Amino acid sequence: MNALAGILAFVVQKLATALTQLFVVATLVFSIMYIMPGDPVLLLLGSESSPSPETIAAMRSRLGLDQPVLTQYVSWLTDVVRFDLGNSILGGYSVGQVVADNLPRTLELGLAAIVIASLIGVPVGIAAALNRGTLVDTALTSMTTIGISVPVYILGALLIILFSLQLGWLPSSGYMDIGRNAPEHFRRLVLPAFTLGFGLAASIARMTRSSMLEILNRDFIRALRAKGMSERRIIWQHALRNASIPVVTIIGLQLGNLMGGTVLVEAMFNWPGLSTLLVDAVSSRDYPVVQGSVLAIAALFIFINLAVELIYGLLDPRIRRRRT
Amino acid sequence: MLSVEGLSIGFQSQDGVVPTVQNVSFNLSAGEVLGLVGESGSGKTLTSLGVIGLLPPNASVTAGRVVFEGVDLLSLNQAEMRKLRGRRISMIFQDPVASLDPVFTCGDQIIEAIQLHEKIGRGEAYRRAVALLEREHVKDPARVMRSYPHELSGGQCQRIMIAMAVASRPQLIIADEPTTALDVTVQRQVLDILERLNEEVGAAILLITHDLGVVYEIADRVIVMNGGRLLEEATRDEIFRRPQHDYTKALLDAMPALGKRRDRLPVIERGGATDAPRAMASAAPPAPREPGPPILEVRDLSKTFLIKSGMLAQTQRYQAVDNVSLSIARHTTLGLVGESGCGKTSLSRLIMRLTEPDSGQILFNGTDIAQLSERRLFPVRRNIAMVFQNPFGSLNPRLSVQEAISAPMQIHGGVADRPRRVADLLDAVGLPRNAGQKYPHEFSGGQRQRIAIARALALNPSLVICDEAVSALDVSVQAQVLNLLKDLQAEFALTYLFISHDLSVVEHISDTIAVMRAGRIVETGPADAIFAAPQEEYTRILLAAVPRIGIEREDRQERLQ
Amino acid sequence: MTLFLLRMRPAVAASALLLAAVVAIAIIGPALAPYNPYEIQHLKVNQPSSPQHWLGTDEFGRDLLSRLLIGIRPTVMVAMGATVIAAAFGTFLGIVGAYGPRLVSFGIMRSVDILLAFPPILLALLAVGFWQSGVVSLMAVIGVVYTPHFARIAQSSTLQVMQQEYVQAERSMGASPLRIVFRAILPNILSPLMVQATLTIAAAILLESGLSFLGLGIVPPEPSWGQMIGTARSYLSINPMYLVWPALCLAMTVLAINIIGDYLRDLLDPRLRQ
Amino acid sequence: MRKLIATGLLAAALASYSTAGMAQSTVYFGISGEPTTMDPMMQTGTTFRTVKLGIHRGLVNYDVDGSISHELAESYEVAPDGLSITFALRDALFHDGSPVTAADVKASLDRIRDPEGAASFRNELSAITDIEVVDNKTVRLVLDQPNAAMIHYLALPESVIMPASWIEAFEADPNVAPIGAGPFRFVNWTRGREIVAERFEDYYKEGKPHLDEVHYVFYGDENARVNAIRTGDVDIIDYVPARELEALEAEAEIRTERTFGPFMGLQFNTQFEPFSHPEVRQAIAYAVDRAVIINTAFNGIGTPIYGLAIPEGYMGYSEETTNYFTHDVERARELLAEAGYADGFEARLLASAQYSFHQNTAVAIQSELAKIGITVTLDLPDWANRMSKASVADYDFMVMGSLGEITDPDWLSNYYYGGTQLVRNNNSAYFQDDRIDELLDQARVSTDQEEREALYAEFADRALELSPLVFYMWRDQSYAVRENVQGFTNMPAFLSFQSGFSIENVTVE
Repeated sequence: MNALAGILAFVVQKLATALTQLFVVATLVFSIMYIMPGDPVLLLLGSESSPSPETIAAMRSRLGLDQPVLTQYVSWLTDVVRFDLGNSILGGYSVGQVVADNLPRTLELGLAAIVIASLIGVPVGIAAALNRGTLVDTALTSMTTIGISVPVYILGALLIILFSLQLGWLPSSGYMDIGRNAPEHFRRLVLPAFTLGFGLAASIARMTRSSMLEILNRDFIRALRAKGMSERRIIWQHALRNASIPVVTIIGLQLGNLMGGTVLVEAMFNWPGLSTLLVDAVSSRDYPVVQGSVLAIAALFIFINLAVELIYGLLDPRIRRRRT
Repeated sequence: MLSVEGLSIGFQSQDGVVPTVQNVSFNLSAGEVLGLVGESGSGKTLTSLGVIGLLPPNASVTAGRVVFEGVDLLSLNQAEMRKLRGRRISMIFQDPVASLDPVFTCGDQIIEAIQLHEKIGRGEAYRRAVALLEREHVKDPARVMRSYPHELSGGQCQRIMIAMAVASRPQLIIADEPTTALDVTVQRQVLDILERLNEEVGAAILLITHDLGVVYEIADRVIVMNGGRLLEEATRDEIFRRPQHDYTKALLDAMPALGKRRDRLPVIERGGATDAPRAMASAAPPAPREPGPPILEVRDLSKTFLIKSGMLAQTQRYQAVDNVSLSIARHTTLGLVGESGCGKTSLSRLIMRLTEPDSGQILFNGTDIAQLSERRLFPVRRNIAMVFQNPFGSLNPRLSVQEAISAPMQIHGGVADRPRRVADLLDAVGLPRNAGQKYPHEFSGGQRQRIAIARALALNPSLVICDEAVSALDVSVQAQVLNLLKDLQAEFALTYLFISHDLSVVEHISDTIAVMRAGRIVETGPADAIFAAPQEEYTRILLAAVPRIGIEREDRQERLQ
Repeated sequence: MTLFLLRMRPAVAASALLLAAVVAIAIIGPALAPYNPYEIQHLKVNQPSSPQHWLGTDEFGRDLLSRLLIGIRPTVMVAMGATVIAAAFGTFLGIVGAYGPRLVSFGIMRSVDILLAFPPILLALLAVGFWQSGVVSLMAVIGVVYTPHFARIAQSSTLQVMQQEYVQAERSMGASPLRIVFRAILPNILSPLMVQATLTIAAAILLESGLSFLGLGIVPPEPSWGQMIGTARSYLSINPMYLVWPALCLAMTVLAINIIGDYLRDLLDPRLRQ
Repeated sequence: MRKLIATGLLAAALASYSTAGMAQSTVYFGISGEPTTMDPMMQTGTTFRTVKLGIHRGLVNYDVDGSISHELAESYEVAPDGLSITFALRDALFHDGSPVTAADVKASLDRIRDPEGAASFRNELSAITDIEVVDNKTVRLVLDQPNAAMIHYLALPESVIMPASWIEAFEADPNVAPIGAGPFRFVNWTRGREIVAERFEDYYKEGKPHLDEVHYVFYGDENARVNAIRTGDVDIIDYVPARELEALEAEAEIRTERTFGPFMGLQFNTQFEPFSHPEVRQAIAYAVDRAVIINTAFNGIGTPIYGLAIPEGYMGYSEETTNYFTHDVERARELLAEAGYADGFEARLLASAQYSFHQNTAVAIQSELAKIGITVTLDLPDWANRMSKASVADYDFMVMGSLGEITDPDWLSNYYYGGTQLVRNNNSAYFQDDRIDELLDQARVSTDQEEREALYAEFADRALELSPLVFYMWRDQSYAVRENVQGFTNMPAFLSFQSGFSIENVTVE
């Protein structure tokens, strides 16, 4: 009962923090339109013909840009709370709808990358830790150092050349709806997810190695040995669970880089995700879309971080009741 | 039953194998309690790890045999050894909280330990675990089983460790400093449990400790180790009545013991030790100065901390210091004793104004400094100095000793020839003058504490607050530092507020005593009076819990009651 | 551990050498360049390695070796400059966040949390995407982007150091906050900051190259490695080595920094030192 | 046996996954970006035009050979005085099943003419003073003066006809699905990914279209686009980078459809002191070696221009003026000296980093102009900022990469005409020459071919003499097509950007 209340309080507290963060982010996002140079109205009007001042004023009022900033802010925020992110200046389409379409695809890419990274990184890290100081360790550790040093776009280019252009095993780009053709959906996921996950795999492997080494030096491991527990059980049941706490943290910390990586990976593999949307919107100055997608990415990021912290709390009972 | 023959253990290093334990032999028969005594670095823990086969990877047995029930353990492979561990030989470690896996509940860990060696169901194992805890008089075993290690106290964790160790009725229990991390009253309880288990289960116990008092309490026989060698082996009575080896004698002498106040503690001489001649046992104590009027008076001092376990959790009030009043006469020492969490450190921080008090007065030389602004407080600070517990933590690792000692002079100014003053101070605390150019990590714990003392004395303060200043030190080093403190008190006309959990030490150094519990002073008075005839129940319990050489526990309790 | 370090030592030495060379070339690079790196030779575009042009030429017929050599400078300047900016501001904010008045530190650390909620490249992309890019603005933007990382580390290290008794000792002596910050705190939080700095240099190089790759980095005709890679990707079918050289230089440099970072981490880790 | 069948099925299944097309006749068209709107009257770039020409048709359109093709109009007649055009509509249906009527035509074209509106060709279509619905299938456009170019403007993808009811719906909600009378019916638009259109069974051309489905897939990154056609992820791509042409042609399964359409050149801000002198602008025309631009920014693929950017066969083209300039650094220096800039000057060149050929052209020009003492600094924002800056004349001179919208020579008006608005995207800022304006006005209203020829010849001389715009080269505008796809035509010269029209002819094997 007490434990349950503790967990609940922990979750509520984290949730409150996340929501506060989101609110501030939303405010920052709103101000993007005012901070950034380049007049959206001119962009909207001026491709071939050159707009008259009256036309510009008319467009301004149509977009609500002639209102006082505070009024605009309040109405924008009210809309956001109701999940209404407004309409694209250029296309007129609902930003919320488009973000809702693109978000799952970025999320899928990111999650696939994390899964791949964990599947590679954790075993490699454990293997290096258990073979500490041997040639195996040196080889694996060197590989992970190389892994975190190779830029995403170089890796992506290499993978496309090898697996798409030379071997022809996997498609180089694009997205397929899972409902339309599930196997093709996953075939198209492989390369971008691997490209995105590779650096993370290296980070996870490094973190797993060092935290395994640290845990294996802890007193309770010796106590477990003194109980007569087998090494295998010590490692898989006790050491790994303890070591996973900093590893989960590193995954959380690396999410920023991972989400950042999607900007490059989505462009390279023509993956129709949020980053693609954002990059396009930035270059076309479609402010509502920029605001909407930045907000969505930040929200995604904040809530994944929240999830990480909650997992962290589950893994480590000490966190739940830490005194502040 | 256990016979260790000529055991030698060495550490692998770049320069080859460094022998650390050399040619240690001893026997242990069934049901016997053998105390293995030594200071840090004596090789006692390594010896025990060698027995159970859990040496760190860079250490290895270089010679000898460990025969357990007729089998040489060193000849067994890992799998065979594993079958013995936990079932026939189990081990209890110094730090019970760190020795439990933090992410599993205690219940899971006990059950796991039971199931490791016996093929029984989880329900059965659970009942067995609860039974074990009940036998140790653990209150509310079901709740303890549900708890994670960090939610329990050190004493409770140690009981869980013991429950696991005795779960499969081992023939031998190796207990490595099982009570060192615990408060004295808890230590009492744990020792009781060990003793009773020894009787009930019939297991032999190899008790490794630096604390002669603990050994005296429960050991049948004692072996003494120093520098990796076994120096002496004898029955308990023999070793305490007629110690043969000089080291043993010195060790016994150097230990402040309740009821045996001496002006100075003899120190242990070691070959090539850098400790200075001043601290030699033979040096004559300077005459103590006459007590004067109170230099420090604390009146009704209170401090409440607000603790919030979560954003929405209820804020809890924690009364760390509750209406405390005390007074220290000039040139005397007030000993403040209490168990961990009693508020004694909070009190010292309040007096130093490192924490802001809620209410009350702190009269220093008659001036209330409790509410002074930091600016107004500044000139007062040069007259109050502090020596902290942890000799490794209280010196900034990035500053040389010279810089560290001159820090107060830099802050307050007023000393013309700082290098000279530093040299004088180094002399005073018995450190070589070239120590000034070195950095703290180049010194041992005792030496660092001397540096900290030198720093405290830099501006000729009138009051020095020593917060557990000798608690982290070995017995012999502790003796040196205590002597030094006494000498300096006489030489520089110092007044001490001496805070410690160790009653023997406090008794040794103090003129007056204040006993603290749960934020309050429960009893205060002259040291002799309090130790001879404690008025309060708590003081009595505290005193009864301290192991005392030469007095059997039962006698002690009777006498106090 | 000693054994491990011994084994690492050649790699560390090689990395240090490489980095020294990189910095040296950043300073004197133009003097080493065999050709004018801006000189267009339209009849010699996209050539493979030859005795005249050791690494071949780019799409303007410019000598690749010369461009690689001068391309170090903006790369190094952006990375180092950004790291210095991030380290200075971040450390300041972090120490204030740990040591300063409650309300100020709360404000700072919440802001840091929020900035950390944005992926670095996203922030940089927004900033550089809307404004003009160039060495100075990249430096500033990347510096700002990594400031919260330093602030976080400086804050947690400061909190840790403040628990230490030597800080209490300083306070009990009546040391001023400035003295405590500069004598007691700063020297003792330097190690984690150094490690973070190496990581940030590596990350800044990758970020700069990523932005240049997206066409938002260094302005042509100035070369930077990331920009060369971004361009070279388009010429893969014509001149694959165009991609290989700058990619190799970039990856090797980042690798060397990471190796040094690992080494520093091991060296400065107090647990390993004792 | 069962195992064998299973293996066979598996193999078949795998084989089908590895090709992009699931349905028998689906074409995946990789286009270089995502349309920003579905409002047909907006000219937002080639990608939208490609999609538009799959879904919509106008009264007339440019056919694959460049001629004016009668689409929704079965025929049209220009009144003898040139002051009206009457269209007779054919029996065509919109995708919602309603017939194409004169009211729909009026509604569509009125919307473009709306002075309050933002239609890209509002100015051009404002020459229509009234639209009369004669009967259900006949519509008459009334002009203020004769206008030879009008039929061309009506052939643009921006002048397509939508149902009047749809226009109303669209004004209320810009997200309604587009409805046209073209060969393919809009199915859906997945933002960031693709627009799907399916065959319109009731298309008015018998037997067309041939495909069941067209997927317009957005590939903003040109390397990804080229990779996609290599691996067969898509069947057609637009904007093939010049550097990839050779390699793509070498592939057995891919062919390229090439044409020289757009031109590259410079626009000048004539309020920037040095560029107010025609001599300086001419000097810049002389100074730049066209081969440098072609070889570096366009990988050797392109045709130099030494005169005006009028394609051969277009009105205004003449042999004499094609080689008005040469690459002559000495002459350039002389001209600079004449204008008083013997020691050169400093100037800011606006281009965009978003399109590598724009950026590379700027780099090449920078290097060439350095040789006559002009120090050029580059301003390379992304395309949106570049457009912003262009629209407020925030540049000294600017890289131009463009083409004529129509095949009638009146396209030149947009580039050279002065008038009331002197800062436009396609002219040299603040350039105004009365003679040129006169010539362009006269030529527009003239219906006499010979008279027009003479007027445009005189215009050409004047335009070269003043050189408000300097042209350097025709650039290649190519599509790449998988060999199993037939019938796609890259339409010639200026019409290349309207090649999406030919999707109605495409078949797939």
